[in-house]
Amino acid sequence: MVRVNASGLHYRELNAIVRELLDNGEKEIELHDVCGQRYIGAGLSVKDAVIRIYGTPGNDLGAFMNGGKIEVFANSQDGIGNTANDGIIVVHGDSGDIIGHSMRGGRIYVRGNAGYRVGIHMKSYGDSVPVLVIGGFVRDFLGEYMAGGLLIVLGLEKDEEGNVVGNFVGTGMHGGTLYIRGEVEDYQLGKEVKAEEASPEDLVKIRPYIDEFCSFFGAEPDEILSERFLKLEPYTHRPYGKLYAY
Amino acid sequence: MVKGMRKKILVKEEYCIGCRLCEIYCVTAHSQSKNLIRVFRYELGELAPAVIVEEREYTTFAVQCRHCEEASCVRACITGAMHRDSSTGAVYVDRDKCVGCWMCIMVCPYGVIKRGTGSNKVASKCDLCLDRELPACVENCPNEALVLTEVNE
Amino acid sequence: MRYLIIGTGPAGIAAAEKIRGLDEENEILMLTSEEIAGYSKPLITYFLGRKVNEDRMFYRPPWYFEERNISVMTSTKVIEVNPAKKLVITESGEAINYDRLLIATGGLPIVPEIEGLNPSEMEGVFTFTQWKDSKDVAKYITDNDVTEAVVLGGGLIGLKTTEALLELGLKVSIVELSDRILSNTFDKKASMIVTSALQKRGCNVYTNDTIVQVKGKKKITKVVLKSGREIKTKLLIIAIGVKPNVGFLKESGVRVNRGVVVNEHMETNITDIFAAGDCAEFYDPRLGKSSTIAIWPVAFSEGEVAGYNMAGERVSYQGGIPMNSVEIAGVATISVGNTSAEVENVEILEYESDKRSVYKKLVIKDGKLVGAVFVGDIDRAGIYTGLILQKVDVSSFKDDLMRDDFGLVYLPKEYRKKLMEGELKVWLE
Amino acid sequence: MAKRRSTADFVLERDDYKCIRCLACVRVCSYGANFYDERENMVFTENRKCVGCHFCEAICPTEAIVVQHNPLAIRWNAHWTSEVVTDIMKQAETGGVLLTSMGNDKPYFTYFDRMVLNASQVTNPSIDPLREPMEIRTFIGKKPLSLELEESEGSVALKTQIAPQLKLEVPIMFSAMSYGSISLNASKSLAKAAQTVGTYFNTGEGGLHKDLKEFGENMIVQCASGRFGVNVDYLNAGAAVEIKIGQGAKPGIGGHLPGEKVTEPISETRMIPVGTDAISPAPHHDIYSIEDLRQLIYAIKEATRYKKPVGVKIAAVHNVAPIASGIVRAGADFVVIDGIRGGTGATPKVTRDNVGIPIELAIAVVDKRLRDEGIRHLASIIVAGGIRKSSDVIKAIALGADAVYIGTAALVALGCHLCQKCYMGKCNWGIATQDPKLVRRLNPEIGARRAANLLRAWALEIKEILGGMGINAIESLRGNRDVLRGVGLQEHELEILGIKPAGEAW
Amino acid sequence: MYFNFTESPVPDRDFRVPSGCGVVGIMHQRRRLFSGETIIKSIALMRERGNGLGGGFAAYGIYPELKEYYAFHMLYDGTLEKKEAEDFLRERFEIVEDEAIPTRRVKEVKERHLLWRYFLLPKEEALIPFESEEDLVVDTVMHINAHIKGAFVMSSGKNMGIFKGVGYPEDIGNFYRLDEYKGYIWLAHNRFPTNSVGWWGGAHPFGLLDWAVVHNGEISSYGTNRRFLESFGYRCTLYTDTEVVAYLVDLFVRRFGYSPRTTAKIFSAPLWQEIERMPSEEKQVYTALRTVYGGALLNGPFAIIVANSEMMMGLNDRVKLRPLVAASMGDFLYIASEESAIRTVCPQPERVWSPKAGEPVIGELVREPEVQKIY
Repeated sequence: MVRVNASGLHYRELNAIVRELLDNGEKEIELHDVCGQRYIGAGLSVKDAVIRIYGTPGNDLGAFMNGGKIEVFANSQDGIGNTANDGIIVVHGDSGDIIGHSMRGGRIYVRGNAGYRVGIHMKSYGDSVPVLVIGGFVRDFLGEYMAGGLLIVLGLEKDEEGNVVGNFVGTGMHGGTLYIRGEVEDYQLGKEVKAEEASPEDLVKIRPYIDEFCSFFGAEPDEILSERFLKLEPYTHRPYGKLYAY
Repeated sequence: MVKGMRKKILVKEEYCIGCRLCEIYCVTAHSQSKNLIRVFRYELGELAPAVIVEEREYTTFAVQCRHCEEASCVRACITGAMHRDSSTGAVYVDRDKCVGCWMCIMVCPYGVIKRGTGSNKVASKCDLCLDRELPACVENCPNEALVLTEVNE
Repeated sequence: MRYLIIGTGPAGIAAAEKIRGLDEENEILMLTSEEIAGYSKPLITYFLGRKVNEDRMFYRPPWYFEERNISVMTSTKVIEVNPAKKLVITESGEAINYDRLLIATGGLPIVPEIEGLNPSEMEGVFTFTQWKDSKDVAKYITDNDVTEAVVLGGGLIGLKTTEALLELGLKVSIVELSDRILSNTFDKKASMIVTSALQKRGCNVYTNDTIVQVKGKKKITKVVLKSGREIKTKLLIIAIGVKPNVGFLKESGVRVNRGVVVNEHMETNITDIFAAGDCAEFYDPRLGKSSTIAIWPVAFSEGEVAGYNMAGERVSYQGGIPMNSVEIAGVATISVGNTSAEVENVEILEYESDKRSVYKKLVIKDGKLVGAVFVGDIDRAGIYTGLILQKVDVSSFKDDLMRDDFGLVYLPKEYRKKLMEGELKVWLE
Repeated sequence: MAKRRSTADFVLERDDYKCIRCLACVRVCSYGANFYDERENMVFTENRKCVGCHFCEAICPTEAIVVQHNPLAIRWNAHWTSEVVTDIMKQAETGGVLLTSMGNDKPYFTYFDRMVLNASQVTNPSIDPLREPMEIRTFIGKKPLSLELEESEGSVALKTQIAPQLKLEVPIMFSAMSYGSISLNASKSLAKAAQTVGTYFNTGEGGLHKDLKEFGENMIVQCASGRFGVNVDYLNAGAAVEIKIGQGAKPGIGGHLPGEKVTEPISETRMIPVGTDAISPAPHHDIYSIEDLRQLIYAIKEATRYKKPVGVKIAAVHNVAPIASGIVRAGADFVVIDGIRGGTGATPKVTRDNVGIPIELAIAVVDKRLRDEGIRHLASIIVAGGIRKSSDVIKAIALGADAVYIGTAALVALGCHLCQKCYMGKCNWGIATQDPKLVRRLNPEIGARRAANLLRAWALEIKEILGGMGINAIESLRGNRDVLRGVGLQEHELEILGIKPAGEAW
Repeated sequence: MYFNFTESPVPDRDFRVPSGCGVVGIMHQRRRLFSGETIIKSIALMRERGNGLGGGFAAYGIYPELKEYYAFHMLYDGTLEKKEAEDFLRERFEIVEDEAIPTRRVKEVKERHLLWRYFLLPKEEALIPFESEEDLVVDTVMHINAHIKGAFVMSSGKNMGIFKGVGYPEDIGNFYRLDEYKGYIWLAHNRFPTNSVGWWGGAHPFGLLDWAVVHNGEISSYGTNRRFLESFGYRCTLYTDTEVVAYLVDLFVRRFGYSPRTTAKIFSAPLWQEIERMPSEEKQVYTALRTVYGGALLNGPFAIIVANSEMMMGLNDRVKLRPLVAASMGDFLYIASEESAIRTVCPQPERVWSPKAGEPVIGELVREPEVQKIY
């Protein structure tokens, strides 16, 4: 295990240090006094590496990540896991906007709340199915353009109006599945999605991720699963098939 | 066994577009007039292409005599009509010698020897158009799915 | 060093060609008991039928041997081989030494025991395996105004001879012991098509029958069949098959079963003595049995293998299969491999078109094609031969095999690719 | 009669004397326009199905076929053109957005054709490019303003670290065309040509097919809003990364590859399931502002360890100059500007025909703006959008570009006849299609040879012109607007282009 | 900046005049002063290379008593312009001395201008916005030449001066009474402009600070070079391709501190194929130089002689399209368009050679006890 004091380091310096450590075979890195440094763990591909971050990391944490684990012991900012392919990001706090953008694999767990466009254009391919679990509430455009993967909002905390999600949930969605624990009004949904109550089989499907969430943040899986979950899926994989004149 | 360079037509089946132009150019090259339109109008009955175009769904390719190094047809020929030309390395059929026993058809694993049509009922096959710079099928293949190569033996 | 080859048939010539291709230096000497070397035996029926003139009889032209520095001694019959001294003794008492010897003496016609028949004494009775036979028959027909003939044996030679006699305008009767003509290679349907084509041309075909008696004093006048039928004839051709011509090896120590037993390199049990063609019996180590397949391509291939090995290049023979192509009474036919349905566990695919007189049959065993018959439409038959020889598993495209447009495009891509790139070697490896 | 049959755009004429009934035309038409009547033993054409791609004409062995415009498709009218009327009919029928393909075909001014080049006469010698050195090698990437050198007795050492560069043997690259919008054989053709000539091709936003990996050293990988096939391996697979913000044929809008075109291999490269729509959002949803662009640029630089130039492609729009300036200041190593004539596999016609500005003006203003701001060296300028010939390349470079991208011209080299029906996926030439029957029509060996030939020919012509100007290195042409003169341009246009009218001396 | 050609006061200043020429440079590498007669004789031999539309000289070491001050040689259309320029000069400099440039009446030279020289000392307060004194001078020259109509700075260096005008150079030399000056470096130029009108300011040498350039040929890359210089704050106002050479030399040698040799390698960059053959480190340097300074590559045919108080350098283009001959005799270094121009003043030089394309001939002052350097 190597500790790095990030205080006063520019992100290029910090990330260069992290990369060098990883290149030299280091598997466990602790970054202390992080404050705003961007792109930590960008392109991380070492499957068994762990980066623990103390302090608030900058945007695009774990962008293009392809393996390994990043754990943030604070809030995180925008764009975590941007276009990630694999790996795990765990945030012991809130997160910002567009987290998990275009993610194609890997898992992101946020204990608290997240911002706008969470999981936008998430997609899946073959065996790789991205999973994004938010403990609290999220803002508008959850799962916009979503093309694959699994997005779970637990609603352990509710927003100012008492909602767990904002408006335009799943607008343009054409793949993947959204699970929301709590109530969602019709007007909150995008026109491309249909909502129904999650079946017991669905709950079995998401159970491992709830378990993992709880293992990080210390909640009780059964308690979480005891409440009603909504399942949102797109009507079609081809939302814009009839838009054009040939 | 002939040693040295031997011309060979490579068949790149992934690029054959199935237009069958090789057939008509083959026929024309072996016609009297050597003119496509005249062949179509006056000579077609007596001629058959020595190239065979096979088609199945989107896969198509043209195949003609491979002029095998160890040619089964030469082995099986009872008259010596089917022979390998020592200067070009190509396998020819001497139409005067052939008696039409079809032993060659029986053994050719490519199925590219035909029974002659019309009055000439002897074995008929690709002669590599050795009187031309390029075989007619190769020269006129619009997608270079047929390519003349030289193999060193 | 001298390579000595007894026999100038396809096996002998193929061997000589191969040797010369690999060894330009050493002497090659070929012996034949016949007066002429380099002619093609299968053409003797065509010669009789006047489809082929004397010039075109030569499979390899007379100057061919000289050009390749191959010596030929004609009218030289070998009567003994002495491996200890590496000598062969000819009928005239000449002793010819060799360093490597190839026995490619081919076959001798089988003459059955028939009452009243002593071929050497009775005129008008012929076997038909040499050019001389063909010339003799032709002369006999002319000299005696022969208009009708009987052919004993409905096999390949018999039918080809029949074809020639029909060409000459004779009325021919075929007598065949089994239930159908071409019984070795054809099933009933195929035989029927050929039979009816023959009948259409005025030919009589007597099956399940044989000749039990030959009548006539100096010249034959009549044959009596087992069924009691009597046929007047001035000409009887005996064409019931051949046997390996190996009598001269009795004292040599060369192992002979039916033919000279050879391994995959065409070697006999005695060093430097090889055998190939109709006189040889190939012991296939993979099958654990030996057989003689008396057909041209097999003889030629065996000759090549012998040639390779005699010249010092180690090449193995893959083993041949019976096959034949013959056009009888205007019907083209091809049969390849094991075509009988009687074998166990085989699957038969058939195609028949009365209108076109077309019949096709494929025999599949253990997922592999083992035999094929084509009558009337023989186009692209060789593709099937290839599949048989290469032992390709055809299960995946079995349903396509009988398609009208069946061709290479239906073969598995890998096999086709190898085939197109010329990687496959048929016959030899 | 509200519902009517559409009028044929083309008429196919077949000379029956020359037609030998080989039926090649019948076999090859993917639109099924040609057919054979066995009873009449004649070949006919259903003109309405003909898209004017000329494939049958090209394949006909006896030149029996001529494809012509239908001269009387609609009564002639300068305002209500045949195109306008046909479009209205289509929309009345379907209620949909009109789709089209390839670049803008409207008769907007082509400024390239209104600019003439200079040549040496007497006062300086022309150079014979066939025998004397003529250098057109070009480097793309960020350059320092000046170099720090360490000079000692007779030797010079470099202290400045030069940012990663792309080395172009000809200042022409193949612009982004995804596998999906074009066939794999088309991609392979361009990749191989780029390798042969020593330049680059661009994957477009379709991800990377495994067969193209071997061309990595000559490849620019694109990262677009859909992020299809984008992962860290992809970013590192090429020699440079291009972030696509916009495209000349469709500025400001996204796009999508319809699910039916997402076949097995396409799904593999795009990394999405077979049959689902591949939607490229209009914006990158992680870029809502210029500082977000900087964020993505540096995310990619971090992920590729600062080893590759990262560029940004935009469509040329009215405020292209300040945008380009912003992009350079955001850290891009090259800026790609795609003009209004830029091509595409599919775009709404209304966008293609009406949005954007001509590339010539865009080059001039961007180059000037970057120079005025003293940041021209920070990024190379690559221009695209309707570059048709070597003189366009020369003029673009003289106006200030470092290199050009060609797309349509490259496809024309591969056989494209600009029928503008790419979006139908039935391209007879095997270019804009995924139909295995059609894809095989483009033999990549031929394609590569032809595309490389085109570059070679243009390179020769560029050298010829440079030699005529008495210049033997392309550096001396770059931004050298003195070699350009305008013909028939208005004063303000000349001013924007930064050139004098023809007739004026130095 | 793109220029606005409608505003230019002098009609023939509007054009960049392509010209063919003859050049000579003579240097004594131990600063021995010699009279202008020598170079006049030398340049006069190459009369055929000019057409009487321009001739000029640069001389170093001519003002030893005033060598601390910037000597400005000015060309005025009239007294109004003179006043305007002087007002501007006074804002920035203390005018230590000024006088008319002495001339004599020569019938071949039709004088059109008021010729004046100043010896200037920069004012402290004027220096504040600039990085250096030199930058102040450069800016002043740029300003006068670009913005004060009818005024033109011919030279602006210390202890040196440029004398030029329309006419054959020997007449111009005579006109400026150069036989009365003594210097240790002399440059001369004989001009053959293809434009029918010659302009005094457009004649060579071209100068900035103590740089002087004479040039034979044409810089075909002028447009590119000009734009390159613009990004470093230089304003090309004369539309003579020679000025870019002066500015480029100023940029690389004075501002960047590159050696004359490296600068020459930027101007006449090695071909890519030569660079490919270099050892890797050298290759890296030259690749970088070409890549970064492509805009400074001088293209087209040229032979230039550039000098300052410390050195003189002759250079021609990469494929040697213009002539250049060098010779040395003791401490004298000669560079000229023709060997005969050297032989006429130095009949038996110790060494005569033609420099390779793109290879500079550099003569530097010898600082005792060092040995002289000729590359």
